[in-house]
Formats: sequence, C-alpha cells, structure tokens
Amino acid sequence: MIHKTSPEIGGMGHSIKRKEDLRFIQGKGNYVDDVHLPGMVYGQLVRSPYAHARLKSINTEKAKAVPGVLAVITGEDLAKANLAWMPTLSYDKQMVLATGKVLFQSQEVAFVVAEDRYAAADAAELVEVEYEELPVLVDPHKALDADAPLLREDREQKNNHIFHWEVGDRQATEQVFQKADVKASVKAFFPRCHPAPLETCGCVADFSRATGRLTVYMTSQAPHAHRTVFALVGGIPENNIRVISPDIGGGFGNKVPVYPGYVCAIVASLTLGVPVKWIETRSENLQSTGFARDYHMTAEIAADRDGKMQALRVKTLADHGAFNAAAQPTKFPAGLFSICTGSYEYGQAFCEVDGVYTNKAPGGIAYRCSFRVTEAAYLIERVVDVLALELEMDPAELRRKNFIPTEKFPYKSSLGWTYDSGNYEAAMNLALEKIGYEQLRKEQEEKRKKGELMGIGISSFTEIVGAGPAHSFDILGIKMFDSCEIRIHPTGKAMARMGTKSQGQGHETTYAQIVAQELGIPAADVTIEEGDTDTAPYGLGTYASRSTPTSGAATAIAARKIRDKAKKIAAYLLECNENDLEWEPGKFFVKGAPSKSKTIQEIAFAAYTNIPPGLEAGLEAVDYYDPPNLTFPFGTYVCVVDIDKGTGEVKVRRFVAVDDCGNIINPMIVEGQIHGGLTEGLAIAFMQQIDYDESGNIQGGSFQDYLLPTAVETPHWETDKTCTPSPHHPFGAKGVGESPNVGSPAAFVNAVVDALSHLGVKHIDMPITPWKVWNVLQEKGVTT
Amino acid sequence: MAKKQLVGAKVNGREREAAVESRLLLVHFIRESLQLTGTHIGCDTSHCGACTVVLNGKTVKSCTMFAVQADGAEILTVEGLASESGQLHALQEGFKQEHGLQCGFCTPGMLMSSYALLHNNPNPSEEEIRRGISGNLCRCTGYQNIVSAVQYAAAKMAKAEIEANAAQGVAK
Amino acid sequence: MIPPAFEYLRPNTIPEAITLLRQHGEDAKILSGGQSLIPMMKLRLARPSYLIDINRISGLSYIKEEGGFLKIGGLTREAELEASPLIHSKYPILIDTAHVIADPQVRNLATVAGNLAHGDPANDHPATMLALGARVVATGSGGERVIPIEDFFLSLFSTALQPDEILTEIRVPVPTARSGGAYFKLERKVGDFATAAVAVQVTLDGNGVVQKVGIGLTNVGPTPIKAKKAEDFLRSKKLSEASNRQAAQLAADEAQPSSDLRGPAEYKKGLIQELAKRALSRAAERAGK
Amino acid sequence: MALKIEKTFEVPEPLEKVWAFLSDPRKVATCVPGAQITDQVDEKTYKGTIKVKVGPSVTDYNGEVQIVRSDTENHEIEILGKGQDVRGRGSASMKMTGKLRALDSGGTEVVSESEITVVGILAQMGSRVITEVSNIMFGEFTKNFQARLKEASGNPAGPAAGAEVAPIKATSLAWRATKGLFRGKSESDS
Repeated sequence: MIHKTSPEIGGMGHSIKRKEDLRFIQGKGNYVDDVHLPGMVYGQLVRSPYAHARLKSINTEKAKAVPGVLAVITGEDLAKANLAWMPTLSYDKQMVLATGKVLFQSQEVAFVVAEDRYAAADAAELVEVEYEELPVLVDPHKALDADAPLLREDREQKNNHIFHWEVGDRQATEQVFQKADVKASVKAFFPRCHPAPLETCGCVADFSRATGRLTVYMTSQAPHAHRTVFALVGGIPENNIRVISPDIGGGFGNKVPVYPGYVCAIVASLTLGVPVKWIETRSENLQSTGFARDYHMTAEIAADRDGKMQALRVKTLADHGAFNAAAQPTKFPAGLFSICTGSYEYGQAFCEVDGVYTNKAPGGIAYRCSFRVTEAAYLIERVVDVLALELEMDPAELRRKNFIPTEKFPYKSSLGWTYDSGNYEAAMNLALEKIGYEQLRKEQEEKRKKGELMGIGISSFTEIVGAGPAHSFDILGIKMFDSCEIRIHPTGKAMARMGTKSQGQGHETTYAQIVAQELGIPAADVTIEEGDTDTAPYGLGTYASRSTPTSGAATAIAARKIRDKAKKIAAYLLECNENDLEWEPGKFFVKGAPSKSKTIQEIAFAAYTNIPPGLEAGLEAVDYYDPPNLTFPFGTYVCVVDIDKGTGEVKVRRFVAVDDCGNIINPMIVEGQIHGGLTEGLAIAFMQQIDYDESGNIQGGSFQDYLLPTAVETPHWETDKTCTPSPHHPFGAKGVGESPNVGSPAAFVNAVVDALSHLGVKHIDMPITPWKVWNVLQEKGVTT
Repeated sequence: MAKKQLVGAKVNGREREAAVESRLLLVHFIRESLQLTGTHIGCDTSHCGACTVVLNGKTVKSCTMFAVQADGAEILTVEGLASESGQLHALQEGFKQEHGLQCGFCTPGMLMSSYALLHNNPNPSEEEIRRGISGNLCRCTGYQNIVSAVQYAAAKMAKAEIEANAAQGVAK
Repeated sequence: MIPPAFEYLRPNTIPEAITLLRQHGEDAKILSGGQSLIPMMKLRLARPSYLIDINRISGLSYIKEEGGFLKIGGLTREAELEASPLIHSKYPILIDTAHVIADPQVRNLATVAGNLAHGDPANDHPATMLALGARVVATGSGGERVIPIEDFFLSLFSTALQPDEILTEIRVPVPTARSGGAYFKLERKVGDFATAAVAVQVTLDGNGVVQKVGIGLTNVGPTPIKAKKAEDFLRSKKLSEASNRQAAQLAADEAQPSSDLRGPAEYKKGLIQELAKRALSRAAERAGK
Repeated sequence: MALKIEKTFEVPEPLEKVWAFLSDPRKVATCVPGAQITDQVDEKTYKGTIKVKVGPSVTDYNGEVQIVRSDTENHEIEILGKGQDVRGRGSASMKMTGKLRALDSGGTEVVSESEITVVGILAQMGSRVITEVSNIMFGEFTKNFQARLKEASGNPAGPAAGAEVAPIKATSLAWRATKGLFRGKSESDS
C-alpha cells in the first residue's frame, strides 16, 4: 500500500478538492470558442445532404457575393495544394473536402470564411453544389455482396472490404467446440453511438505572416500528436507550429482524430493571414465526427456440464463508415478487441473481425473506450449470461467457477494478453454482498409468481488500458510513451507539465497529488500545465484511460529523479553521507537522528543558492515513460431493474459498482469518473443510437433524437472498491476513466434479460427501448 | 450589412448596450458583444442548457431567444454569481466541495438553473433538484454530485439565513 | 446555428399586432414564447421576413376564474401555470400536463396558448384541453370569436385560427363537484415529445357514475385526437376496472399513430390503451376526493 | 427515408379519359399540391417545381417528372418525379405506379402505389412526419385528380397544363420536421 501523506501535503489517497474548479465555477474557463484574437474571422463548412453522390459541380459565386465573405474553399482548391485528402491513424486516408464524390451524409464539401459567423452561415447556404445521387450502402452485411456499390474508387482494391484480422487458434478452438457438452451463443449488435461531449469540436488557426508561425488553439486530446500530423501533412516545419489545447469541455475520445474542419481553418489562415475560427454545431458533431462501436458480433462458448468454460469463439463484422478513420494506435485493426476473453479462463479461443466500408460517417473507437474493449467486455459478459441460462446455473456461480484465479497473475490469456493483476472474485463478492444478491433472487422468485418482472444483471468485466507499450502501439510510428517535466522553484513550489491533456479528468489536481506524494511538496504548491506544445514535453495525449498509467507514471519517476538529486543536496547540507539519509514525505533526515533534517523546500532553495560542488544548479527532471505492459482494471457491477409490463419501461432500481483500479490517487475524482461513465453506459444501454435509414439519412443527428439522459433518468449510483495494485506501475495504479462505460452496458442488458429469461428471452439488442421490451412481452403473451 | 438596433440590458448589475442585428441570438450578445464567455453553447437546439442565464428572475436558454427580446431586461450570468468582493456564492462553493463538475462546460448553466431553483424552493428534495436541473445536460458527472452540490448550497444558505435572522434578533 | 435575417416588430397592443399581421401576411410570424419557432429558424427551416413580438403587450398574462370559466391569458407561460395555487388546487390535470412539457427553462418562456396554436399533435395541452372541453378565444381584425376546442385542430399544424388572428385566451369550464382529471405521458426522456399520452377528465355523480367525460390523445395521429367512442362508452357508466379496460381499448382503436423513432405504430396503440387505463383510474380517484 | 403509400380510389369518369389524363405529366402535375411544370425536355420528361409550404416555412424543389413506363394495353403507368431542394439541403422523389380498371358503373378504379424517398435535413429531423405529410399530400392529390378530371369533362378541349394548385395549407414537411427541436411550446401560430 501507498504511504499516506498528511492532509496538508495531500498526496495519494486524499480526496482533495479540485484545483481547476475555481475558474470553471466563475465562468472563467477558457474553451476554444472563448478564444478571441484581433482580426479573427469565421469559417463554416458546407456539407453533403447525400450519403453517396457524384459531385458534378460547385458554384461559389453567390456565396462569395455575400457581404463580409472572404473566401470559399473547395476540394479542388485543396487538391492543388495536395491537401484534398489526409491520412488517418488506421493507415487509410480521408477526404478533407470532397472531390469526385461524397461518401456519407454531412460529409465536408466546402469551407466558407467570412468576417462574422452570421455572414458565414448566410454564404454557406448559397454555395451551389450539383450532385448525382448514387446507390447507397447502409447495411454492412451487404457490403461484400457482388452487386454492392463500390464506395472507395480511390483504392486499388475494388471492393468494400477493409481488413480481415484473426487471432487465436481456429482449428484447436473448433475441435473443442465439436466435443463440447454445452454450447451457448449470442448474436449481439453494439450499435453506433457517439461520445457527444457537451462542447463540440473547434479550433482557431492563427498563422502569422510576420513570423511564419502557426498557432492552433484546438479541442485536442492529443496536442503533440496533432502538431506532428500538421507538420507531416501540411509541410510546415514542426518548430513553427504551436498547438494549444485550452480547457476542453469533455472529450470521451471524440477529440482524438484530426477533422477536416481543423485542416480547413488552418488552410484558410495560411491563405488569408488572419486568425480563423471554426466551431462545429451539435448536429455537425454528431453527424460527422468520431462515432463509436458499430460492431456486429457473434460469440460462442463451449463448456462442460458443470459449467467449466472450454473455448470461446468470436466473429465480428465491423462497420467503419466511409473511411477507416478509427483513431487507434494499436497494431491491430480491431484494436484491443481480443481482450474479449474477459475475466475467464479457457483452453482455447479464437477471434476474427472483418472491417467494411459503408456510406456512413467515419470513426469507430471513441466514447470512453480503450480501442474496442467496450465491445469486447459487453460481448463476453453477455454470452456468459446466455451460457448460465443454457446450464440453468446462477450467473454469479458460473462466473465464480471460471474466473482466472488470483494466484495465476500475471496471466497470459489465450489470445495473447498478459493480464497484470486481478482478484475478480473479491470484487464480485463485495458487489453481491452490497446489493444483497441472495435476497434479491428470493424477491425475484416471489415476484415471478405474481407475474411481476424484475431482473438482476451482473457484469464482471476486465479492462485493458494505458496504451501503451512500444511493442504494440504507435501513432504514425511515434511510440505511445508519455511524459512529465517537473521544475522545483527556489522557494520550494513546483511546476509540472505533461504530454497528456485533461478534458475534465482533474489532472491539475491528481498530477499535483503524485508530485506531493513523491516529494512531499503540498499539492497546493504544485501547478500543473498541459496542452501547450511549446512548453509541455512531447506526449501522446489523454484517451483510453492512459494518463495515469503513462504520464502519471512519468510524474512519479521524474519526481523520484528529483528526489535522488535532492538527496545529494541534503547530504551536502547535513554534511553526511547520502546513504545515511532517510526519506519521509517532505524531508530527508539522518538515520537515527530525526532532528537533523532538511525539508524539500530547504533543499530546493539550496539547489539555486548553495549548490554542492560538482552538481549542476536547479532542481528539475523530465521523464518519458514507456509502460512495460498495459494495466488491467476490473470490477463487478450489479444492476437491479423493474419492468413495467404495460409500457415496456425499464426502471433501474439499484446499481452497485465495485471497481478495482489499483492504487487510487484521489478517491473523490475516481468516484466522479465512475458516476459519469455509468451514466454514459446507461444511455448506451437504453437510449442512444446513431442509426441510418436505407437512404443513408442519419437518424439521431441532433439532441432531439440522440438522447442524453438528464438528472431525472439517471439513477443514484452506489460505488465501492477493492484494491489490487498493478505490479508494474510505479505506484500501482491502473486507470479508471473508462471502466464504468466498459463494464456497465452488459450489467444493464443482463438485468433486463434476466427479468425476462423465464419467458425464454436470451438477448435483446441495445438500445433497450420501451417498445422493444413491449414487443418481447407481446410475443411472449405477457399482458397487464 | 443588415440594419442594427440598439439593445440595452442590465447585466450582472451593470448597464450594457450594443448595436445588434435583430437576428443576433442572446447567447451571442452575451458571449461576443459583452465578452462574457462563461455562458456556453452546447447543442443549438434548446436541449442542453449550457447557455442558461437568469433573465428577469427566470432561467432561459439564451440560444433560443433573440438579443432584441432582452432589451431592457435584467440578466444574471455565471460571472455575476459571486459577490463584488469575490466571495463565492454558496452554489459555487457547493459545486467545488461536492465535486459537482468535471470538464466544467455545463457548469455555468447548471449553476444558473440551480440558482433559480433555490430561489423558488430553498429546501428542495432530491427529486425536485433532479427535475429542476432537467433542462441542463451534463456528460461527466452523472448528476449525483451536482445534486449533492445543490443540497450543500441549500443547507449553507438556510444556515446563513438563520444566522442573519438571529443577528437581527440580537440587534433588536 | 444562425437564423436568417428578419425584421423585428414589437407592437404594444393587440390591434397593432393584428395590423402588422395583415400588413405582412405570410411573411410574418408571431413571436411569443419562441421555443418552437426559434429553433426552426436556427435550422433555417422557418424563414419569416418579419417577427411580430407580442411579449410586450400588456394584460395578456393571467390565470383566473370568471363567469364559470378558468381563463388563461394568451401570454401565460407554462411556468406560471405550474406555480398557480388555483391550478394546483382545482386543475391537477393541468399541472400534470405543464410539468411534462420540455424543461424548466423552456417552460419559463413557452406559453399555453402557443402550445395549442401551434397545431402540433405532439404537444401536450391539446389533448388536455380536449379532455377539459375548453374553448379558445381568437382575436382578429373582425374582433373576438370563441372556438370550441374540438373544432380547433384541423389537420397537421393546421388550426381554425385565421391568418390575422391571435389566440388571446383559453377558457376551461370550471369543474363541478366530483370532477377529476389526469394526464399520463410516456416520453423517451424528460423534455421529449410524447411517444403517446392520454388526458382524461371525468365528472361523477354520488354513485360513481360518469356524468361527463373527456378523453384526449397526444401524438398518435395527424391532429390531437378526441377519443369520442371511449367517451360515449363511459358516459352514464359506473367506473370500474372492467369499464376502464374497455374504454381504454376503444381509445386505442381511435388512435392513428405512425411508426417512427419513438416506436412502431402498434406499440403506440398499446401505450394509449395502457395510459388510458391509468389516466382513467387516476382521474376517478381525484374525482372521488 | 423511404415509405410506401398504397391507395385505391374511384373516379366517375370513363377509363380512356382517365388514362389520357394520367399519361400527361403536365396534367398530373396540376393535381400535386404546390407543383408546377415549367419545361418539357422530351416526350416523356418534364421539368418542374414543387413548393411545400406553411406559414414561414417553405421548401422549394426543382426537379423532373418522367414517364418511366406506359403500358397502354393494360393501362398501367409508372411515373418518376425527382426534386432537389433549391437550397441544396436534400431531395425528394416519388415513384408512382398507377393501374386503371374500368368499373361496371362506367367509372374507373385507380390503384396506385407510390414510393416516396426523402433525403437530407428533412429526413434527418422528421422521419415520423414525412409519413403523415405524404398521406395528406396524397389525399389532396386524389381530391384534385378527381376535380381536374371533372373540370376536364366540362371543358374537354382546355389544356390543364400550366395551372398551379396552391401548396397544401398549413402543412409543411419542414414545419413538422423539426418538431422535436421546437419542443412543442409556444408561439401563437397565426
């Protein structure tokens, strides 16, 4: 366990109040749309109403005639600068502004720049685009049909197949299935959904003709990576680009990719020599930026009669939309989906995924998810429940029987991951105890006799976060380390900068606590700064719950480097041998003589005023941390639902979340993250879907139909924790931001299915809307 | 350029004025004409409440109102919540103490809705708080700590009132 | 999102407003609460050249009982309805209704009259007013006329208001003793339009026999629907679970929903049936008090 | 989105007359609320406009009407109408198959099947209304069709083309389309 510092120091384990809050509660945050530069002008995108159409002509004359309009940029204009297309992080490319044809509804077609947003909006409406509609491909199952329209004419490969990827032993798995006593399977669709952070994406691109420098204020979860992308794609020397991520109003993976709007604003600023602001509307955000999931999955489990699992087989069709723009840095086209073995032991497992193009917006891995772990966790936790039904076994009991035993960690999974640590049964036992599982089962039995419907759903998920080890991850070849630079000022106060970027996770507080923990400098005396590529050390940004596993680790290591130097200074000041010194948070003292000590503040002062001979002045350090492995947070969630037979409404009566994310920096912040993630999970399970009709029209393209729960739909969450530290992380932490979103959808769905299982129901696809439940009840002859 | 008209309003206690197009949304008047950027835009369709301000004592979504409609009105935005001397409002304190915010984007709107809620109902139940903030979306907190924050503020304001009354009693 | 340009007009009296309506005809639009119109303008689906803001016309915001009617002024906001002690004590069905319209901020601006005048079958007050047997007062260049609510909704977004008329008052007959009403709505989330909803108002005699009954349905057809067959069935019947069940079935038969993102048509019919049962029993319960 | 409307109705006119009317897009267009033929491209193809309107909300489409198939023997016709929103925000098209059958009464039965496809902002925002609006428009069309035929019999030589039917009153795709967005509240709709 971690040594607990005093509340004054406020190191790890203290629920100290957030440092960033003061500006936000006073309306003094600085989000990208708050950035106002002299001479700034405004851009607006013109988008395609068609999902698939040939571009016949674009006439910008009327638009240009609107007073205040400065420029209208089209794909043809960009093509002249070789910028009509840009690379994606998944080794594909994506149109910045359409040339030739459009491939999804709301695709970017032209960019209007005007002196104010009102004129830009007026002009955007006057850009005349002539389209010739083409057959639309919406159903991914038809993407590979011989008569399917070919979407990507730019590729050499003349079909809509993007990739086939498989892992595991197909034949050995097949053999186990052939001999198995019991088989369970589920076909589960994880619908396309969208992270929808409350702040949409946007930027202010500011190119100075005087200095030749480009400054881009943008909603970026990965400012350094974006700077490199701009340098590589735009040909601007990287030292002449400065990316600043100001305060970000939520990201959830939506602000990882580079979007055409950013590129257009940059091009416009380069062309016009004035700052250009581009801010998405909500509909633009929902309709064109990084969505999540859209996985059509089948899972099968082979088991013996006693419920011991023997093999897992997974087959998936992945709908990537018009471009493979999944912003994921793994070497695997389906990201970390092969974590689908979950918390269980099998003899064999096999997983295959095929990716296809459709006439839908590109993206795929956003929404509080470590590169497809959400799909994986949902699928395995769903099929385990189906197996429990087949075996007529209690789903908790079945899980208990198959959990990877604690003593087997680090555990190598049949699909190749090395789980760092886990104690799955402890988390499940705590969750079951908290919710009163036995009692609830009895209640359910009674209720069933009376014809009432209640269900209990369990999800014992395993996460895989903290991208990531250099052997498996990179962005454009850049390894997925992350960084921290700490400077201790002469008065003993500190400034630390990281390569990550908070979007609400509270980094200004938690990183300060790590420094406080390691150096004994009160967290209040440590200022954290992220997001400015001119000042922060290079890093790959914040997503996939990677900040604590990577930059958090770098912070601890950098602090330890400082401590090492501080020790030398202390020895000099105390006129003793370094080896005679002992450390307690905040000071070095001589072994056996605690009164002979030097505080870190005294040492800091000496580092600038009384430098030991042979040592360089100052007290700072930087660390670039490449994690040796990923971390594997886990937990068990239990959900209780009641179903209204008359309306099909599902009410979440209780929800207990037991999380294990190793050692915790700030329990208050962790709990807040879990509340937020569970609420997103609730929305995914019951409300949210970005659907497309057969003509490629987006259904759910505004908050009218893309439903975000309010305080009224959101239940009261009950949280608890177990603690199984990561053995390889410098302070045993694992990362937590995504666990609640990864683990909860299965708990909700399992609870609903459990409520209906005695009627023979085995699965209902998300989102579980009242009408879907009602339809099932009608089918099963249940009436009020 | 379209013809402009003068709009004047008392914003956070100060008379402010600007010449605007009749179609200028109130939220743009506040954010751009007056440079009070605490009020945010999150959805454009009147669903998210990030643009909530208190207008003549009532919360409104400033993205769904024209600036010309607010001519002569009294407007309170998040920037006007703390006292002149910088003393935080009980709600602001509550949001910090109870971890009622994460990314901070919905926070100004949440604060303004909570402000109006407590004004009308100083001792709301949890259900009333949840209903009271149902026009404001938050993507980060799951609302639980926002509810706690409002409860914190309600308790603090009630205590302050009791103390103020007691002090008045003593004075008498 | 940015609305197209328009000219803003702010009359101080109803006659002025009517003159402006006549003057600008189809190019003009009345702006009262604006909570429906402004989002449409921002989407550039509505592009009036003139907006006639009637919010500064005095004397249009009131809730009072007078001459056997509850009178609600043309500028009365939903929030005012919710806050009214009179409405709380005597018209709980209106509280039920106002409470489930959009959200608090929208209700601070949105008007009850606008909710009717919009002619949207998905709006909530139309069904309630059908159940209550309300009348609306239309003021135009020809003066005032009173329109029974059942004659008001003509078609999708089409009402009996003439182009130069403004809805200036809603009149609800003051309920007699042993009256009660309720509004039950199922929505995908708070603030959403109804997937379906049912309003019921009943007056019983001392033996629990139905003297008067009104049933209105929300968002299950091109107009708000008055469930006449269900009403006819219940009249002079003693309310019971069985009669409620049968009436609910009749109401469902009268619904003409279409399938959409809120659910398939059959589901909506099923919902009407279920919600009608619940609204009937709640209305009866309230009538008994 | 696509939806189908199937409708069978009768007109008290002889089959041949109905057939002649139905085979002339200029005449048929006069029955479509808000539609107008502006130009003839070839024997079977015409250019036109259609306005779907209510109050302040107007959606104007420019497009073409084409007789795709005409089976004089069996009195079956397939007409395709396609229009693009003049503001570039989408399109609408309708494929209508009409089949005529002579009735003993001397009148004609019209069996029609229409497939309507809407693309763009209206389809995004108002899937549910499109069904209702289409039904209403189709109802108007039927009424107009019957009326025009009657007029035509009163004045058999008079060309029906060129006349314009007023857009359907108080019914707008656009208006209804954003229903969720305007959350049902408040303006006094005049």
